[in-house]
Amino acid sequence: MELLKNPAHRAWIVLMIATVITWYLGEVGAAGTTSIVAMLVIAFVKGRLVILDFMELREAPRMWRILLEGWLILVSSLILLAYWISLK
Amino acid sequence: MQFKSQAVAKPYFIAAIGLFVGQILFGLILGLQYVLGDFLFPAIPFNVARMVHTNLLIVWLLFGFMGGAYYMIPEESETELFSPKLALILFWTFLIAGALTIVGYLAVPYATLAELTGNNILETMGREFLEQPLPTKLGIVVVALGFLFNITMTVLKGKKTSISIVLLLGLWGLAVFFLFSFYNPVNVVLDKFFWWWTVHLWVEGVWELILGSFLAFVLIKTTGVDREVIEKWLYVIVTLTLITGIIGTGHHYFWIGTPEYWQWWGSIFSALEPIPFFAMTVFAFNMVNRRRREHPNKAAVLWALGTGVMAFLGAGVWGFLHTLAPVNYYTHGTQITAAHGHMAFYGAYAMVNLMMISYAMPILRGRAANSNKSQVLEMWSFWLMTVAIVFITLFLTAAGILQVWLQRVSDAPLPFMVAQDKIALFYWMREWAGAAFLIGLIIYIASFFVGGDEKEAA
Amino acid sequence: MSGAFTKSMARNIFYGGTIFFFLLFLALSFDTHSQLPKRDMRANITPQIAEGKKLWEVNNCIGCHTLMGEGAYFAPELGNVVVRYGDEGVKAFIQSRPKEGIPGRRSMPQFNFTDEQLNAIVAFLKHVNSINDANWPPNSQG
Amino acid sequence: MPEPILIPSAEAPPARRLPGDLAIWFFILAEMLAFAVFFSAYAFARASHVEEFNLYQQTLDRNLGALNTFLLITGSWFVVLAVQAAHQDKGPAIARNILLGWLCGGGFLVVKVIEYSAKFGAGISMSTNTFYMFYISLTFFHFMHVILGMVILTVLWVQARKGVYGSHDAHGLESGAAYWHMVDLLWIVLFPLVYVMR
Repeated sequence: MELLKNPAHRAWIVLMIATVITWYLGEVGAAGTTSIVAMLVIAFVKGRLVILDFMELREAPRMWRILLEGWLILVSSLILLAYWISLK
Repeated sequence: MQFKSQAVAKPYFIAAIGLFVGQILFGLILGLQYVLGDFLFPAIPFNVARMVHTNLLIVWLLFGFMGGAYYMIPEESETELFSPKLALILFWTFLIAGALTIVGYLAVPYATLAELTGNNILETMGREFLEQPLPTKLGIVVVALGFLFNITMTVLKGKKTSISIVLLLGLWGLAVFFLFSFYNPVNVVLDKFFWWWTVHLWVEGVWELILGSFLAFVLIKTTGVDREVIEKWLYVIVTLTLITGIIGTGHHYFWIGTPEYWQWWGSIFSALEPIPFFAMTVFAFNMVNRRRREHPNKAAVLWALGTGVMAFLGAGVWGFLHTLAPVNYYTHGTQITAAHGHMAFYGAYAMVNLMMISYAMPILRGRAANSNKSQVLEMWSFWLMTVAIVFITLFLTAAGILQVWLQRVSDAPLPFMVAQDKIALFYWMREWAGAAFLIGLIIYIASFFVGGDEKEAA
Repeated sequence: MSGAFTKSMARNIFYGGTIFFFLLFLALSFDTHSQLPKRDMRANITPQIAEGKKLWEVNNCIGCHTLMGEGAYFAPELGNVVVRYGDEGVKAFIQSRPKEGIPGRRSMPQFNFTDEQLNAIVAFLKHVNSINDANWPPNSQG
Repeated sequence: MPEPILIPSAEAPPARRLPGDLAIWFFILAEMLAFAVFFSAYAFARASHVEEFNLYQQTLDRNLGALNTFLLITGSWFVVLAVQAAHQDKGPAIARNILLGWLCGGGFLVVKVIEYSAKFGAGISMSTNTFYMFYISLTFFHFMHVILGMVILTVLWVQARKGVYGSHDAHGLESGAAYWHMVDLLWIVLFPLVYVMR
């Protein structure tokens, strides 16, 4: 598994699998709290991989890593909040 | 003064201050008319006084921009101005055209003025801020083109610094977007749509490039911070300005017949418009803190910091207060808008011009900076005018909130004039704050005549 | 904070970003223009309405009033004035302004309009009222 | 002051470094902020139009959306490989990978145009309803970013062909790559939000 030593390759494989899962959830018509949380978690994991392994911020100054990951957390939480309101 | 031709800036600055005084006097008349409705009626009805007030504002700011550019460009380009003579000819042309226009507003009824000046050939008059008769509008175009030619040629033959390039882009944009003032279709929605291409894309677009460029220039001169550092931050700030401000035009497209999606686009992008102003404030304070020299002109530095803070408060914070569509639905076209307009124009554009004048005038008069006594007086005027505008804004905001409450939100909405009578107290307080502003302005002018010979030219 | 920060990169982003957002603005404006005919009632514009708009302009009405919320804030909103007072009410109001104003009150000048001009102004104001402006103002008081 | 207790390492850890130019990161942050506000606006607008959003979301083509996710992720991956190739001075691989990334972007545009033509052909516009307003606004805003990203990739490709980038200097390449990854990142949030989540 020489290929998997490159973080970019690993990230690509995980991103692909994650996309299939999201697409599959859509195909089976998943709806409601569990599927919303699941999809947000998947999106969060994917976004984080892009930030750390594609943008190569893993070894960047902490401030920038926090800014970008913070963006991801902020956006996911706001979306979650809005969906939570809509379920009430 | 490094170049002889920079001297042409002087008459521009003097004219700017003179017209500024006129603007404030008419502002006080308007303020009084708000509470004593028949004051000067029918000799100077409100609409005429307002036209004079706003048009003088625009013209003195333009004089300031031109003067600033004539002062700055030779120094930046390290060469004499392409044609100082052209600059002087254009100065008198613009001043006389401006004066005639104001006389026209005051001397004859507006409809007669329109008739006399050929409004029937091309109908462009009678729209807010663009009330100028056709010959004046054409005159503005001619002056602007002559001015741009002069400035551009100077830059082309000399050094092309980032500061000059940003200034040139701002000035060319100013001229280009003014052309929309000649487009006045019968369809009132289209009319308003493109009217904003002049008005919004000026004050929330290209004028901010001029503002940023002036600020960067004065900061380089007074702080001694590396040009490279200041210029790259200038680029970052003007980028932020334009990426938020251009689509931000949408905040004017909520209720004038344009599609509803503008409520989202306009709200989202204009909500981001405070960011560049905030960046500008941080930038100004940062550069002053990192200064490598103590410039003798403390007053100019004060104006530079002041314009950052006040532009952020006036344009950024007060703009944001009513820019989101659900809020704007209730506040649109009330005193809230007036409050925002006063602080934003003063904070961003009046102050940046005063900053440039404060920096350049002593040098044009043969000294690095004014005497201590004169600077103290100037700083007093800074605080008096700035505090006065803060209070004008606060009183108008209070009036606006009450107006919105009584006339728009209430279960039994009151008629416009009934609501106005109920908030008259705030208009009185605004007028007193306006009087304080005038005192500040008088002190400002006085500072030019106080002991100026203590320091030698640098 | 590390990382290089060059002026040339900042400049390129300035140009690129500006062009990008201006193009986006043009695209939105283009879409707006395709939607406007459904909202601005341009098909109903008659020469009389055009005449009314001209009178509105050459008498600088916007120097005191607002129209769809834009203008001066010294006098009432007129985009919906025909709802408030009716056609005849608007005409009667304009005609009855005293030449010397009303003592102590905000006063509107007497413009000495002919009947034809008054009809044109009312036609224009009715046209403005018919424009789909997303339900603004919130109530008839403007 | 006492010496901080550190585990001594054989060599000093590499200094933390931000790839690319600081200016591009400011721009990226500004853009991401605009999208963050747009995403939240979508989510909160949906909260007051749940049925409308759920109904019209069904009319979107999830397959094309997922295909586009594949394309952008793969495009991003190629550009990462280009940056890695630059750091290892593998000249030809730089330009080749940029080109492959560019082609993925092109594929995205083609798929998107197919999707749009079906929607516009059905007479749907930004004024149809709130859901379509957001669908078109968000995806079109993103669409333009893909185009801008491809313009940047074009410049990078030309430069790479000239042999500008290598271990001595990958500054411009890294800056452009960071922007391209942002386009990818935004779509990763946009796709589930607009196409799938309900």
